[in-house]
Amino acid sequence: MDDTLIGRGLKRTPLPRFLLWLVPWAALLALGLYAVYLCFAVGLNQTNMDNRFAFGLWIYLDLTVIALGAGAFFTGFLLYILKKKELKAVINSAVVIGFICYSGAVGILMVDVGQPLRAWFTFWHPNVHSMLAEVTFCLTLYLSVLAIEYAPLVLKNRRLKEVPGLLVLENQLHKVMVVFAGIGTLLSFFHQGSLGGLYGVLRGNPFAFREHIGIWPTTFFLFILSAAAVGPSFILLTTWLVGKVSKKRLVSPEVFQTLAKISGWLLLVYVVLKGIDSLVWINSTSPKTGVQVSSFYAHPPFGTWVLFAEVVLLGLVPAVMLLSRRVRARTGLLVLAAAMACAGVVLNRYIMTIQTLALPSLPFDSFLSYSPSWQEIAAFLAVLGYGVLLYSISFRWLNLFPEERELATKG
Amino acid sequence: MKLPAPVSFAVGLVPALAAGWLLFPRLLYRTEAQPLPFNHKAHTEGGMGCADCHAVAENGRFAGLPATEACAGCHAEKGDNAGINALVASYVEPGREVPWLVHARQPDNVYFPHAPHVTGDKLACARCHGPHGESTATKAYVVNRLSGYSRDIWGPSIARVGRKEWQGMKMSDCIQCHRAGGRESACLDCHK
Amino acid sequence: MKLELSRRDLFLAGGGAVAGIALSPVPWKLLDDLSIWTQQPPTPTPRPAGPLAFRFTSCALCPASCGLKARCFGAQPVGFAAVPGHPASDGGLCPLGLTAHHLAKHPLRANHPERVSGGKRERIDRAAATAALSAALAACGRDPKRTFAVVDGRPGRSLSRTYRALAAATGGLYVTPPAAGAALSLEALAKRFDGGALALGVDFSKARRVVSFGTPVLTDAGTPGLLARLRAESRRRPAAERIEVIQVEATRGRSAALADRYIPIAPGTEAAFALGLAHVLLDEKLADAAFLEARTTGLADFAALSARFAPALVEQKTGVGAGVVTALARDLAANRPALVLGGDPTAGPLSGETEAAIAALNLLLGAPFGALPVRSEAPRETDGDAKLAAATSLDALPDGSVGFLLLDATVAEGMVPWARLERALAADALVVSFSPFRAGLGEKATLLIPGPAPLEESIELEGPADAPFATLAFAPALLSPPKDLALPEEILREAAEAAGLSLPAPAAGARSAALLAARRGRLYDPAAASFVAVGDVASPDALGELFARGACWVDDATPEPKGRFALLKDGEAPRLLETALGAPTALPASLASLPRVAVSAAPPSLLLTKLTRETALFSAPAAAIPTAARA
Amino acid sequence: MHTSKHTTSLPAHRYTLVVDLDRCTGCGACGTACAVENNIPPAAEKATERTGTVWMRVHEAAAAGDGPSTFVPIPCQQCDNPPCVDVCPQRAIEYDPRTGIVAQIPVRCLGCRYCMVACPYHTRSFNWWTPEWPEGMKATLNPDVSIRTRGVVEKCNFCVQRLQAARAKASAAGQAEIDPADYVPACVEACPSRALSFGDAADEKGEVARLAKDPESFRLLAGLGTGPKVLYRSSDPAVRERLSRTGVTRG
Amino acid sequence: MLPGNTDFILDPANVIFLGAFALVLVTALGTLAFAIVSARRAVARGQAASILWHEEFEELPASARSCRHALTGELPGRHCERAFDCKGCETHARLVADAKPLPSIDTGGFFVLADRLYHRGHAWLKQEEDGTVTLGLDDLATRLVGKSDTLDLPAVGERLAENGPAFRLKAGKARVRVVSPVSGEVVETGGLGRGFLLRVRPDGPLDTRALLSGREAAAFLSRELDRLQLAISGARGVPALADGGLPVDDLSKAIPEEDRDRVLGEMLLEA
Repeated sequence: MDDTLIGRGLKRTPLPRFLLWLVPWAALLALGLYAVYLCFAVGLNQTNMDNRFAFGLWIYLDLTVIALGAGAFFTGFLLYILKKKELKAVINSAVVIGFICYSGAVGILMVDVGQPLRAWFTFWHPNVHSMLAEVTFCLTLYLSVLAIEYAPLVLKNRRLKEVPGLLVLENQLHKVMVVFAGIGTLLSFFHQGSLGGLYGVLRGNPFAFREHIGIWPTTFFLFILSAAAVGPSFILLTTWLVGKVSKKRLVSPEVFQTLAKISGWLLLVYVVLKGIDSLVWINSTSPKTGVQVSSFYAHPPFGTWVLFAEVVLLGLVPAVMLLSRRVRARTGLLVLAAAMACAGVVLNRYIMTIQTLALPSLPFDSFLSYSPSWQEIAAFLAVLGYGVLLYSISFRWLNLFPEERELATKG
Repeated sequence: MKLPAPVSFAVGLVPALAAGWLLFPRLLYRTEAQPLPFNHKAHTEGGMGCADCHAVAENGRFAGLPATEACAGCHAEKGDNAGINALVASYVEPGREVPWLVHARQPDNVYFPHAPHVTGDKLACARCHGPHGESTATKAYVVNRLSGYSRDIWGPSIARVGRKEWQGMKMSDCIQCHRAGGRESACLDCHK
Repeated sequence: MKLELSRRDLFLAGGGAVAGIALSPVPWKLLDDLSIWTQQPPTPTPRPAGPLAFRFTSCALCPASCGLKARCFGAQPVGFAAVPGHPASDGGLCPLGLTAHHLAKHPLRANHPERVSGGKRERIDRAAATAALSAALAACGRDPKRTFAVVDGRPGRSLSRTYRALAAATGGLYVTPPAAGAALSLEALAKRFDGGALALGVDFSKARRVVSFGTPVLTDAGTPGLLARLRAESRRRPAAERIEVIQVEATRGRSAALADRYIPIAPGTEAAFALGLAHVLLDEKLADAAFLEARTTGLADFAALSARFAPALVEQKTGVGAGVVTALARDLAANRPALVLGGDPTAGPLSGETEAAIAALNLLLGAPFGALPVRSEAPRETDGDAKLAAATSLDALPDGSVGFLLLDATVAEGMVPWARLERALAADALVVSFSPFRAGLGEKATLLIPGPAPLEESIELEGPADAPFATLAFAPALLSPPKDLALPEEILREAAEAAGLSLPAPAAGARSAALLAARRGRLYDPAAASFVAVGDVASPDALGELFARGACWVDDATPEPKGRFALLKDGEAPRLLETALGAPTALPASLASLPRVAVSAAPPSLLLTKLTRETALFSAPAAAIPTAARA
Repeated sequence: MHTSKHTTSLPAHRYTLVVDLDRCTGCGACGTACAVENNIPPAAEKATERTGTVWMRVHEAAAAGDGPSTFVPIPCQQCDNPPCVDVCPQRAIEYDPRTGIVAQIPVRCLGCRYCMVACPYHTRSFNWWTPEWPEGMKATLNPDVSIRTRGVVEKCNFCVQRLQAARAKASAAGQAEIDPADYVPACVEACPSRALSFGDAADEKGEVARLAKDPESFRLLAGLGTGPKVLYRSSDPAVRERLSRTGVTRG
Repeated sequence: MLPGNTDFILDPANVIFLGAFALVLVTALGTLAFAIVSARRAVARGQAASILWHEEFEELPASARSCRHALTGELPGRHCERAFDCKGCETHARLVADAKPLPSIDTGGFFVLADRLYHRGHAWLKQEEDGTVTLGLDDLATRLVGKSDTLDLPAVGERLAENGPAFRLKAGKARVRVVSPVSGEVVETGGLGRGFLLRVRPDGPLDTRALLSGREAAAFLSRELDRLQLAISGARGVPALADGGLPVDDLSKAIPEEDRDRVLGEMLLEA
């Protein structure tokens, strides 16, 4: 029925089956939108956040998806700036995933703030010293850039490209894509960093506060690096997953190798720097404020194992795995390593968001707990539903994997 | 015949400009009637000054509009003036306050102390309120439908051009004067 | 010529329209106005109801009778501050008082008489309410088994006189709530005096050790913040002048948490603990020998009794270590003046035996006439030749005997438990409350005839019974009551007249006259922050003016009377022994978590949910029961 | 167009609150007076200790065992080096270089709550509910303080409306400086045990300046270098040691 | 933020931060505007067809992009780099033999007619005496499309661009366009039964250097047969053409329905 929308030579499941696949995700999205409606109409009392846990699941989600969505800018950077041609096979998918992650994050952020109608005040009265202002500026701009990067994919849809103007526009956009890749890299560099800086600048919180290099805390750089490191891993993971779900070969194995190697090296560098940063923090930054780092890990279940898990188990181990040729040779292990790398960043963002807030600061404070309300979880899942919907539609009607057709013909 | 491009463009431009400049202000504002007519001039000619009704108290607080009690000091009984009769009948006798619509009304979060301006800096009332005291009738209260504040806050011209010194009571007007006088202020100097 | 319109023209015109709108005021004016719109508060801040003025009055919500400095715009009070130097409260004020101006508009406020039948509230008019009252009054006169009883929380007012007259006319009872908490333990001590009627107060400023058996001395008892302030001030003086508070209590409430020493004790074993202290004091000859010699009787009998309470036995009974008992007794003896108080008004009275043990301890420590000074009552008008019923206690009400119970608006459930009143009611009894609230005892009434809310009536407030001096604070009304509100005084007189009862005329200004006539004490003018001697007040009018300004009368010191205290009354020893050797009792349930709510007749302002709901401080105190009590 | 407002020197006035912990009984009068003065609404039905709007919160700092507790009233600490000002993305928080007051401007706030995360004293409240008063109670609201909407962050501004009124009064009397007696926050006025005192620490001869130098005075979380202008005092060295510590050794 | 904003502070931090963002914003918008303007300009200049063709050509599999001189064996396995535009091709200029028309050739059952010039997109062109040219589908494509197809021919007066779409056709699920070998204006539309599909008046003098004829065309067709075989065999589970056997009249029947679109697209050079 929608054959004329599906790229030539691409095998896609029949439309009814596709629509059936969309139903659960659309249901998630609908439930989430209802939760969002509640938050707008009744207020943020619908969440389980409170004055002490002022950030919750949503900010955690934002930090996480933006880190994972870093694949978009980093692949673009590798492809257009560093001319890693083989990554052409995944750039389209990376852009779509990036767009989903960023638009989802911005959407959730708009629900998360108490007065969304005043959100534009940030642009009109910016406090340039605030990491959050930097995040807001970079995020909105970068989301626009992602939309521009998304546009050629849409314009190249089989049906749309029959309109001469659109195809020409696609062609012209493609020609200037290097500029957008550059802008995207610059913006991503700053907002990934600023998201890290968000916590690193918290002078009042010795658990989060880090030494500054120039005007930026070390978390600024660590976030950039960790995002760049797991971006390719996440692309690898999603490409593999899409391949599994659609039962297709989408990219040639060399692409996975390239992604894994890049991810592995960056992760290794990140782990080393994170290690150094942690040592400085443990021995100098935190003690200077009068707090021994051990006190941060005195509240079960947040023991020192968290630090170990983050840096070694889900940092160093996947880095070494990704760099090992023998691991890379086996898809199962390769995917496991990529998943571990992603999990490492997910854990890092969790610690930065949740443990930072849970820890006591005043001498008579207690360690706090927080569990999100169904509304928060539903809104969270709505982003997932939205992502799967948009990705599924894109996968069906747009040519996300240029190599797919050739690989299919090869049999 | 094909229309030349500038003509086509103008076909859109001109009505849009007209709508924006002429129709929009009409839609944006609505006019409300004051509860009573009031003749400032008749009062000031009788030798009264602004401060006789709009005084700054010893504790620095501005009294704003006089209470009905103050009006009743002179207008306790009906006479031959319809306005005064309405005042006496509707407000003085039942002991109600007159719900004047105040052109200078500012948003809730604005704190404007008259004392530093009037007593401290000796600014004339007319500096901000204009030649209000010479009016012989109450000015129609034109209110912004969206913000809910008088058009006088913005000023008569929608473009805010060609305004007289006293026209406009937006924060930018306050700041303009403060900066000119080298009086830097913190937010909470003028907000509450 | 045919005009050809192409898509291009449409685009151009559209572009022109966009450009036109962009060049018009629409975008930025809309943005500006909408941004103001997004900043509008949901509730507009009220405009001042008039010029700013400060007025003084006193808080009638609890017996502390604190001075209030009200910040008013026109007639509308918007906030209160404490009045430093006020003789009754000296800057004391609690959250209840700080929110007293909310109560007149409390959601539970009733403005019209309401009849309750079958759980349903039905608004009735004033005539119907008066008719119901007069019918009930008449019925009480006819049927001797259905008595009329009136409970008055603040005796001594003009309305109290009407109550007493009504009780006398119907052969009913005029009931006043019993002393509670520390006042009760003082009363128990005073009753042991053989030199005539005696009233004792507490002067914390003269004490160096305060032992409290469950009395929330640092928080909710007496004048807010007084002891805490005195204690803190003493901490910066030499060690020998410091005040320390020892809280002996089964639960660790806020007062216990604040005490210098908190001694957890098995509930109901206070008497054993007090006798243990007495044992050590006598055994080690630490008691105030001079005071015992000059001012007490029965020392030998008491010594024989207390000798049985060696610290080891006390430890067994109370769960408090023997060493702790000995050390505390020595500490008290070494740091006199020391005083002992007992009882929490919110947790029911202590047993008479416990009060006896506490009284004996005070005597051993020589507390009376020092830290427990003699005080007089504030002058009251004389009864004259009017027929007025005398005040009786609750115990005078036999079960099932009351056909018409009248509850004054000042009676708090914490003073007179509803369960006790309910027991006294006959079948189909009429319960009338003058409370302005559908809350507390007002909620129990079958006929609610709401009177003025707090701050709506001018009232004279006698200070708490445990203050060192008598005070009489004047509380001029800050608010005007609703226009058609039926005043209890008026409605009662109408009903009495309808029932054919004759009441003496109201004695207007009698209290002022009595005050002037007594020529005792001084009057504090809060606006001027100065005192004027009563003798210097020229006329009742001048006094009235002071009243209107929220003045407060304070008594002079009362001379020490002659007489002796009985350490043991006749036949008391066996009962005391039995109680002290008895088993621990169950933990008393605390009535309220919010300070003073239990002793206030009005419901707390909704704003106090800030404390009860939005802070963790005012939840019920955690039980800290010693091991011995659990077994 | 003008140049930076940021200054490195200390402000001309340094309004400072001194809390004598020896005196505090945790009665809640300060917080109640604060709520009355600052038009803070009654608690919403489902509000809790952690979701309520409380500008002046009293914490109980328990000692080990049955030792006496200390009750610690904590309003905004009005830091001289506030960790919150720089994190706000749209300048809804401002440090007034003339008074040292850290001002929260709720109408500018978008409710991102980053400042709440940044503040180690937990003195901010987010309006999780729409502020609501029963109809009759609205007349008792303070006309000098504007009401905040749902979804914004608010906190103690040291009753700055009283400073404004004091300034206006001084202006009316032709004076340049306010009478210190005219500027006393509501909590200070209400405290029954006079645990709170308030004044200008820049006034070297003033009581507050003297207390600030007193060895019994300390600051909460002094190790963080935030420079609070709320000082705490205790005659008990153990309390001082316990409360001036940064961080919790064991939860 | 802007000077109109009352609380704007002119300090280095603001200048750097806002300046940087303004720069990035201007760059992004400028680039976007540039892309849109150049796209508009290209469309106005009639370059759309060429751009489309070049984009499609880039995406063609290597086998479809071989140089005409590789088809004839003159050059070993060379791929065309000019999107079959031989006019400016140096290699072509060097190698081009005499363009004398050869008689019609039967190559494996397909006829290469002497009076036609063949485009690599399987359209033929015939020069008519009145200066117009007629266009049609070559033998292979005709059989590939089969009988039951629908043609979507441009209207008279529409313009065709060399290598731009000449017309579209549908065959079952397949939907494919045929590339025009010439630029010009459509003057008459034909039909399947009329010997031609379009009659076009070329723009300016006809340049047929990019078109094949004679032996070249025969070599092209036989090479296309190989490609077809490959394309069909690529489809899973489909029997290939009988090895070496003559092509059937209606080749379309040999292609499974679900592969028709792909195979047709591949053969008619539409990506």
